[in-house]
Amino acid sequence: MIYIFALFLLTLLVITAIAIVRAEDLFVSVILTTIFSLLMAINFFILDAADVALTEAAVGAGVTTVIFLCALALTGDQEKPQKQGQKVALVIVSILALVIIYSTFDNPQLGDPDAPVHQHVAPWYLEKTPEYMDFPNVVTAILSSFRGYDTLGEVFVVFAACIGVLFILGVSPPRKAMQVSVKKSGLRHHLIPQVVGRLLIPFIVLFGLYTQFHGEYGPGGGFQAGALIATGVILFALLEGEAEALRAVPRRVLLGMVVGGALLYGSVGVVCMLMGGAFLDYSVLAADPVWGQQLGILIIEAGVGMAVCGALLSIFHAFAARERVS
Amino acid sequence: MYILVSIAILITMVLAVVRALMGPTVYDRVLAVNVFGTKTVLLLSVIAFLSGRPDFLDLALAYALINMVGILAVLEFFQNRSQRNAKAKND
Amino acid sequence: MIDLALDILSWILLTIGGVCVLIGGIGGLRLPNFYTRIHAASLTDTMATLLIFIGIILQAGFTLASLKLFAIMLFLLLTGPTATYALANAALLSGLKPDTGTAKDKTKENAPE
Amino acid sequence: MTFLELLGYFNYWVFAILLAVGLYAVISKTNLIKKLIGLSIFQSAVFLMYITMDKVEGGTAPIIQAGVENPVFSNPLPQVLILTAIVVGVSTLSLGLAMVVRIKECYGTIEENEILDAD
Repeated sequence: MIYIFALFLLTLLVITAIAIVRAEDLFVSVILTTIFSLLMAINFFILDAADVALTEAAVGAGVTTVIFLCALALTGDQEKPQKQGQKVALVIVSILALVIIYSTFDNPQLGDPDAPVHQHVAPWYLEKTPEYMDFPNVVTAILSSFRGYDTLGEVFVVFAACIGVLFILGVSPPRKAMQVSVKKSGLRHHLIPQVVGRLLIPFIVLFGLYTQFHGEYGPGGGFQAGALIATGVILFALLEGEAEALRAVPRRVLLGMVVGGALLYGSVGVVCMLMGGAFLDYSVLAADPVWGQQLGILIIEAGVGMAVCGALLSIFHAFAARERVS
Repeated sequence: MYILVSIAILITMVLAVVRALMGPTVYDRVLAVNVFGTKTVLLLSVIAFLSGRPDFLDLALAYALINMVGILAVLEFFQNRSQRNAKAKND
Repeated sequence: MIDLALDILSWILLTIGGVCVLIGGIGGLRLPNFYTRIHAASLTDTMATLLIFIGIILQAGFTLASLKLFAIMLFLLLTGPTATYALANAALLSGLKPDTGTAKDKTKENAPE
Repeated sequence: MTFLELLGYFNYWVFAILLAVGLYAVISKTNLIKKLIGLSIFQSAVFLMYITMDKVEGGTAPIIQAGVENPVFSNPLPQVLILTAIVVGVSTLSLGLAMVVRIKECYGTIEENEILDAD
């Protein structure tokens, strides 16, 4: 039954994607991207990937839209129609799609338990997680312990992307921005959104912390929590103006979070080595290996959360600061 | 029972997408996105019960909390754009 | 006995909720302009949400899940109408005129809130 | 091959079509932001394919429940890969947007052909 829902939703996904590409107003494209992200999240949920769906929800509903809109405010939101080259591109792309569709008939069907993917390491992970870590969420266990190197790399990619954005757009706003009179920023004169928004912000941050520390037992973890808390602060920035948000969470705190989070992750690995284990082998952190694993995972998830939250907020502030200057 | 409700929600989602694609004004589109977001939360809750894992309601909770952020961002962007346009006209 | 009564009650609530969702969806598509479509949206945002969630809570009983459902319902009831209100306000401020002469009434209604 | 068996491939077809749509936006649109949107659709298509691979018939999300006998779980490994990729995708996307913003400031336009003309 639920597959038929998925059928519906996937068809909608295709229609939305085509509409996104066809829309000439970039603003409309960005609005439709929100629907696209919602549909992706439901599909992930139907395909039994609760953690991935939560990540898509945390990132796609707030952060992506806001960053896109900030960029649009700086670049203009009308696309110029172009004449040539479309037909050739269409033909090439359709041939590509047909080739891929032809090749999918060799793939295992959806839900086939004998597919090659399910034969390799995954059963071992599922079997060993209760023994090594003694908590139910296998995704968190793989993310932070079995494949800890991978996640360390991803955190450094987020870190590098944040540094790149700050390099391109400037860490602190130029002097000119200070002289610009403080405009009536935010949605301050919209009374109702402001009251409701203020009411919601603590709950969003609380829910983010819940996701962070409940990640071992349910869907959640550092990545989702970082994005959720960043969304809460962005909501504050939308309601009270970006300057107020910077006063509440200053830029150097954000940078400290990015650097500190990445450092925390790496240093846990080094501590493991100093205590006689391998890099990121948390079993040596405590007398009981299971406790050691749990402690290590708790610390590195906190590091991931800090790094992601700091990076997303730094990026948002970098875009918003540009907006004030121009 | 849950299946009937979720089919109703699905149909409404389709209608909201149609409105978002047609929508003569931008406000129509944003309204459709808002309706779509609410329906997503409903559908996720119903599916969580349909598949017998009600502990996965976290996802619906996340959407219920942060759906408004996108809408408010769009509104603020709009406000700034109309201000900019007015300024450009005055210059 | 009580179980059966609760089941029937929750089925009734879920059915009415589903019907409300459908009506709202059709209204959102069929009504002529933006300000009328808001009515359809508000039907699905508030009435349907309330009915469907209470229906599910009755089925779930007193568990952590029903607490979460209640929280979701509360947040939806808070955010949905707020977003719609902000949207309508922005549309009115930017000069999107309602087709009939009710613009003044609308601002008056919104002002004291 | 029955109709239901064909439906088992539907997710892959959607993946292929989304891939094509994203690629079309990247190669045929001249607007740089539209190219980035196309790139993110392309990225989502890849996410969808990975998550399609993890599904097991009759399975549930890989969070072990107490008291369920012989549980079937979907494959957790693709989920881990995609979970991190989503967040990384947003940060790299914003890096691209930052570059577009700088290009707009230097050239006054974000249309690719006009930038090439200006050079």
